[in-house]
Amino acid sequence: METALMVLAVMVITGLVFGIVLAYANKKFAVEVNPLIHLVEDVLPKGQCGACGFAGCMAYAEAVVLDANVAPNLCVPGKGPVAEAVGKLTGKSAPAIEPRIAHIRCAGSVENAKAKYQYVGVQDCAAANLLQGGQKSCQYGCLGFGTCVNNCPFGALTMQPNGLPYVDPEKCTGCGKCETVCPKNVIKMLPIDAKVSVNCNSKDRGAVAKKNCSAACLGCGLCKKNCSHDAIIIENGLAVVDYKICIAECDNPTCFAKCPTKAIEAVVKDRYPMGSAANVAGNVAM
Amino acid sequence: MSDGQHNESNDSIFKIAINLAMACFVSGAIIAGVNFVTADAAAQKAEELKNDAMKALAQEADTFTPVDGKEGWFVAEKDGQMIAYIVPAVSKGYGGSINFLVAVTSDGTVIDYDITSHNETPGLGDKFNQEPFKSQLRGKKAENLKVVKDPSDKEHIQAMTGATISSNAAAEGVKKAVEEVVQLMGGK
Amino acid sequence: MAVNEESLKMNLLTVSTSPHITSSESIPKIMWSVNAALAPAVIFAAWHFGMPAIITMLVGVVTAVATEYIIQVIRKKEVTINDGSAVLTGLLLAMCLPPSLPWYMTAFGSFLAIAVAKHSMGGLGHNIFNPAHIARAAMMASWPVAMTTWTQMTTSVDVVTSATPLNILKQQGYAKLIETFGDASNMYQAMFLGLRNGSIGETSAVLLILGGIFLIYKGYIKWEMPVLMIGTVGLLTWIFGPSGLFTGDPLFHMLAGGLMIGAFFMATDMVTIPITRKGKIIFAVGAGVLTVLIRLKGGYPEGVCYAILLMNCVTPLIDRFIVPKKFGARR
Amino acid sequence: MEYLTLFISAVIVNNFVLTRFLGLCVFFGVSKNVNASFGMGMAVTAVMTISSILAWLVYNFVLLKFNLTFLTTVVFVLLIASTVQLLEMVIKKHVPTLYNMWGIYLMLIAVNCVVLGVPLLNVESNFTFAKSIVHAMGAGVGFGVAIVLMASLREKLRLADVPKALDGLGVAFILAGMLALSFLGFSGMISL
Amino acid sequence: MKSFHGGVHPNDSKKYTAAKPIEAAPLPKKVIIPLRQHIGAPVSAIVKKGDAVKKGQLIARSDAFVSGNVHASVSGKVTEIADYPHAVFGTCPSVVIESDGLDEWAEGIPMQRQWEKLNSKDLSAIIREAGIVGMGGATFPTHVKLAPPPDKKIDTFILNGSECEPFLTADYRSMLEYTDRVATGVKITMKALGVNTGYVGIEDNKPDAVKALQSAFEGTQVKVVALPTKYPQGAEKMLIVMLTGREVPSGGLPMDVGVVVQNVGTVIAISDAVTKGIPLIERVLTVSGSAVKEPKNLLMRVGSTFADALSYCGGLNGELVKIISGGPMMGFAQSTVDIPVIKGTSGILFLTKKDVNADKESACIHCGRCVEACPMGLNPSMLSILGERQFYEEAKEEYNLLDCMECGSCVYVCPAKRRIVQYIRYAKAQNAIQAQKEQAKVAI
Amino acid sequence: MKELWSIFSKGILMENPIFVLALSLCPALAVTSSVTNALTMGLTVMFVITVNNMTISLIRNFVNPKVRLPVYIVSIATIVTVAQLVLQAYFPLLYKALGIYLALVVVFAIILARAEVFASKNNVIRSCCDGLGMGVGFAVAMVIIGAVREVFGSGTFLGYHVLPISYDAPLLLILPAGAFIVIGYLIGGARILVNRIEKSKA
Repeated sequence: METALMVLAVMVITGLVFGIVLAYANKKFAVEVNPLIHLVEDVLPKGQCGACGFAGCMAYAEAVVLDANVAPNLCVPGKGPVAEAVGKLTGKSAPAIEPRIAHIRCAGSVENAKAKYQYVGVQDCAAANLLQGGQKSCQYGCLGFGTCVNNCPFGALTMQPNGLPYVDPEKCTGCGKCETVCPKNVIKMLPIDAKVSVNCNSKDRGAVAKKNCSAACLGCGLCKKNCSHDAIIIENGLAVVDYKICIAECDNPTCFAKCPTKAIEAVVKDRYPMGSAANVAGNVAM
Repeated sequence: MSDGQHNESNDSIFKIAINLAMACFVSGAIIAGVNFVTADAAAQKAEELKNDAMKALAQEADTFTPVDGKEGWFVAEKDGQMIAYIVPAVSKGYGGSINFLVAVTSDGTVIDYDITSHNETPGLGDKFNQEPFKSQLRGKKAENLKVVKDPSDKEHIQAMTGATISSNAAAEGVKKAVEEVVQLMGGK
Repeated sequence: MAVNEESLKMNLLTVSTSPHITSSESIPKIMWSVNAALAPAVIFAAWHFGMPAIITMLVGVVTAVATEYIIQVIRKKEVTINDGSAVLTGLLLAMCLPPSLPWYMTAFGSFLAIAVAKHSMGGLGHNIFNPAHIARAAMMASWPVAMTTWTQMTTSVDVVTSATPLNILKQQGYAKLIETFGDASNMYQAMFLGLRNGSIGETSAVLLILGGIFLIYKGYIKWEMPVLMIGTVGLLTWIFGPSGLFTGDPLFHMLAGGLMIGAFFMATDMVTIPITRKGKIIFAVGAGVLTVLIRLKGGYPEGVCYAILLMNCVTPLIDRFIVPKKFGARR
Repeated sequence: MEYLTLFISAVIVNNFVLTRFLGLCVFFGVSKNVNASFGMGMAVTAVMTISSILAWLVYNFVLLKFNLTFLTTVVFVLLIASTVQLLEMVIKKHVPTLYNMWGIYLMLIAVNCVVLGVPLLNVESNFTFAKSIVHAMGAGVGFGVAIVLMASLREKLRLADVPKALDGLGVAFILAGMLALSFLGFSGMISL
Repeated sequence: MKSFHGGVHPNDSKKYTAAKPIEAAPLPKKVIIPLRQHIGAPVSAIVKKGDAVKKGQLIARSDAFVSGNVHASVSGKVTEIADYPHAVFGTCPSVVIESDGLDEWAEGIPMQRQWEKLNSKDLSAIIREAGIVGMGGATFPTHVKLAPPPDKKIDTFILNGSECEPFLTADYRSMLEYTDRVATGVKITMKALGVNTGYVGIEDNKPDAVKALQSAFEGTQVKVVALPTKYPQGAEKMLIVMLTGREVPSGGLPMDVGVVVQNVGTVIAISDAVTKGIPLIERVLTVSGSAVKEPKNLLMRVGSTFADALSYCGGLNGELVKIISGGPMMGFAQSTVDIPVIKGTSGILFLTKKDVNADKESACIHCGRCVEACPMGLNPSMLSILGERQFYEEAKEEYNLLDCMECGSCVYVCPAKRRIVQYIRYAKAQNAIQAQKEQAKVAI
Repeated sequence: MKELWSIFSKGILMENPIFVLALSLCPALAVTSSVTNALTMGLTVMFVITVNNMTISLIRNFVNPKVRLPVYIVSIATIVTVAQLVLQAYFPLLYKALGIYLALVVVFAIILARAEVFASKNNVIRSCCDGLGMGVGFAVAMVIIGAVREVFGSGTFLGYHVLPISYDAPLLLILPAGAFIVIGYLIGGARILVNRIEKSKA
């Protein structure tokens, strides 16, 4: 019995002492911080496991609030719900409000587009682009080394044997990372319910474009003539679709029917057959 | 982990402290309760274990009585007849200290020993707690507790292959125990 | 125009970044040269230890190459078993093992070297530790008895003994060591020529040195590394001798154990050592110091393997702090 | 001399991370870059020393005296967690430079195996007060050495072509294994 | 002589053309004159399609100080102003002139001028007018180098006669055959700069050039020095440190240590411009490589194409895999022969498979050869790995990415055949894009 | 019911505390040289995490946020101490084998993390399921590691020989270094498995 009493005494005293000290210290040594940090920290699991790569939950909370480059989903033990909550608090969640999907604006496959030279070197579009704008005669087309594929955070892109990337609509989140890494600006984000798409990026004059690639947009304007809603304009020898009009007004697009090079096409969900998924840049000979 | 200022509660320091103290109180109560239940059982188990260990060393004995003034020492008796001293000993091995419990007869002969804790390389150095090394030490006296590397020498202890340091440490630990017993007997 | 422009148009020209010419050095060339440099010691070992050593070396090499092949196929990487690096790893490992080690242990070690130490890190060029030494350390931990059991040699030399010189030194002392060989000069001679017991490839100092000189001549290793590592061992063992300062036997320590093969072939494995010349020097001296520390103070009789592994750990830090002096940095 | 061997033993020969597996969460969590690791090592050393001192005092003057050793776990963990929390607040307020150097790592070790483990081991081995301190410092420095080495290795591996399944944690473990294998070279160097 | 750190010893392959005297190439039928033949502000054409032009007539200029005038290199008619392939920039707006075969000089050219009487300002103006740029390949406008900002005190002039690139012998032949013009050019330049100390640095594998210039500069304050043969001996920074012991600071220019360096071709052009009033419309270049039948040193008009050079040299011999504008270490590979010669084209190489490296790249094995070869004291191994893994910022911040001058020594020695220079260029480009983005952010 | 099952089951593989979350690694290495020890440790942790989750869930509304962490720790420590006392009294040999690591259960990140992440926001039954799931996941992981190390490192399973006596076991697996390497590969394996499952779901 005596032991039991001693236990209780020791425990209560310990509790009281630490309670008072902590509560006091909390007031005395308070340091002003961004209240948002505390809100975020509150959401975090406080396992202090360091799995996020920061020194504990507080450090991560600070980083995610103050540094725009720190992702909200780094907390490993917290997983989904915590990531969501942190994202909400910091306003970092939003993976695009308007649903969109990456679109490869080039049909210059190995067969279609002419090569200018044989490239030997680092297998990366941006690196190849530094050598006279890449190995293709067309200065605007996809180089096919898969820089976008390698940089897609969601594995939504694969390189097809024909040297063009394939976008998996299931996986693409429309984050736009590929858009930023493509040195040729071939990739653009397309509204998810777009009806037609222009699969060319060439700003060359028609004759030149045609010489370089059999699938190029020649800027001939046939599609423009065939669009009954004035949703297409020709800009720098390239057809440009105004998707606001196109999606809202057109039910039965016919603009692409007359295109001589099939540079403008109706968007079909599985437009590209999934080729062998091997990372083949077919037009590249090492 | 401290939730800081955003949560401008007006709780007084005392109130917070009481909160923690309450938790501690409950905790203390539970632990005390469990301890109350298990303490006796634990003590009993510990006693049993110790006796078992000693029994393994001096198998014929039936009672073990502590020796006054010698901490950890026991006298193993059978029908009131002393057959051995159970002596704790320590020596330094390859990976740190090695603790022994050695049963020694009053004339300084090793009956058996057990290594209670060690940090030797598993599978190599820790063979000293197993046969055949163990039986080499049984029945030896202090002067024979010496490690040699000559296979023909049966008087002394043969080192374990690849673990000379551990062999030495074992022999030395047991020897220490024997010498202490001899000293005690001689002192009488 | 006289230029046959048509033919030009047919074959696309190659375009790449400058420079457009390179030297004829290549990784396979380096690796096979190192293998070649080991050849004398390998042949000597086959004669000195006989069949068991030959089997061990074969098992080591074959397992290493097979493992590399299988992993590269699984990982869908280009198969590079022809570049000689897997052969080298297998061979170096075998040379650090006792001659009559059971074959499955050798195979295990060789597998471990390639699969764990090399390919888990990403393959050639990415490994942090010397694969052969990682395997040896792992085997030492796994089968300590087998790894320290030495058999009789086939060559009938008077000084035949079943323990390595370092083992005798560690367990029975220097006097016994001399006694084993007859006298000191006999001992030096035997050890220099390799007529002693030990791991398969470590015994013949003279042949290893020859191989090393070949590599230095070819420019594949820096002379500073072996010289400084061996020199450091010699200096320190002389200073911290058994009976007070400056009473040691540096020559013995320089010739004993795996120091020669370690200094010439392991500590110079370019993948796992610092990249700058200064860094390499630090590495070599550090490895020497650690070798002596383990030999004189540690539990193992030989420390070259661990010394090199420990320096491998420190290599990234050395590379971090020892950087080349930038041109025009005085600003 | 005795203290020195105890210290060296705790740093190298019986390294807490590599042979006793204490503090692994932090060891793997924060060893992604060298600078952070260095801060972490310092923080652990400091906290471990302080908490060992306090724990020794509490254990010997309270728990042992009243025969309450079964409360060790509860009291120690509470003691350490609160001390660390207090320490963090004080440093943050009064020595912000120090806080930026390693204070930020304090919270990470408030609840950590190695920080609790060392005081417990001290108690278990019946170390004297001075020995406890030396042991704790050695353990901290050993932790620091291990984590800095680990971080430098991982920084190098970041640039390597590690198999996808092993990338990150998997290969970090394998690295730790090889590090431990290398440290085996020190075994038997010091026997206590 | 104590050498600079690093460097390599490639097979110099100069045997093809070293003994061949300079020949003037026949008048081309058509010239394509790019409007970007220099570093700096672009120039714009002042002629239009259909205009008749004379040889040496100014056809494009700019008001910007850092730019280079462009002159017609043949007499004839402007047929087109459009984008054409360019050896360095891929494509570039160019003036196409169809030769009338008369090769008539524009009015007032050539003339006789007593340069000794001109002051430094006049000299500089004449050089600017003549459109002279660095002819070693860098194509930095020469008059800018001759007019350093007032806070930079220039005390030394260096003539770069090293020509360390394999295959190239144009400077070597020029020094032997145009010794007087070289000497005059050096003297003019030194006067324009107002300096008295001059050096000529020539690699010791060209002893006759050393001898020729030594006698030409006898009794002047210009020292002709034979330097150890080692690539990249001809890099400005290496040359300066070898001759004067001064190290150009990181990120700095030779003028930061009081030195101006000029190429052999450039001083010849200066001499011609100042003494005869002839603008820069032709240059000496080496046509070589094992894929060309008769390698030669040619005097070619700016704007003639590589195809012209090839046909004059007897056409192809063996399978051509690579055309390089410049030397094999730092030159640019071309995808066609329809590339015009520009002011900076020091050589045209036609290479077969056995000349070029097309080996497969593998992972870096940290052998450290590149570190030892790097004349700039960098860690190319790390730079290439960081480039490969896309850590551009780290490469810039911690591994001095921007100090790399892309001499290619590291790639030359690399046993893993890593394309280090490409990684470095790539990383530099990415950093530049990043910097642009950041600037844009600030602007907003 | 289905929801409870999903709460329970996620801890076993998809959020396995050791292989996937990589929390509480110390015991995974230290006490897994034999299956018996691993199992004991696994069960202890399972017990502690479940009871603690329930406790926290019960008291979550009474705790002042400023002392939340200390209170949680006290709760865990109490439960661990109880476990210690019980093991000490009835299974002293196991108690000795687990040694200091038993006391260290207090600071296992997974326990505190589950308390903070889950129990402090959910009711008792859900918390209990979560704790059980995590606990089972932990125990299973421990047993797997223990099995690999024991079977290949000493040729036995739960002390019985499963491989022929002549099997020359590499001691490496029993040593710390081997433990690290084994877990490294197991983590890799788990990652492949998790990815496969996620893929098949998608």
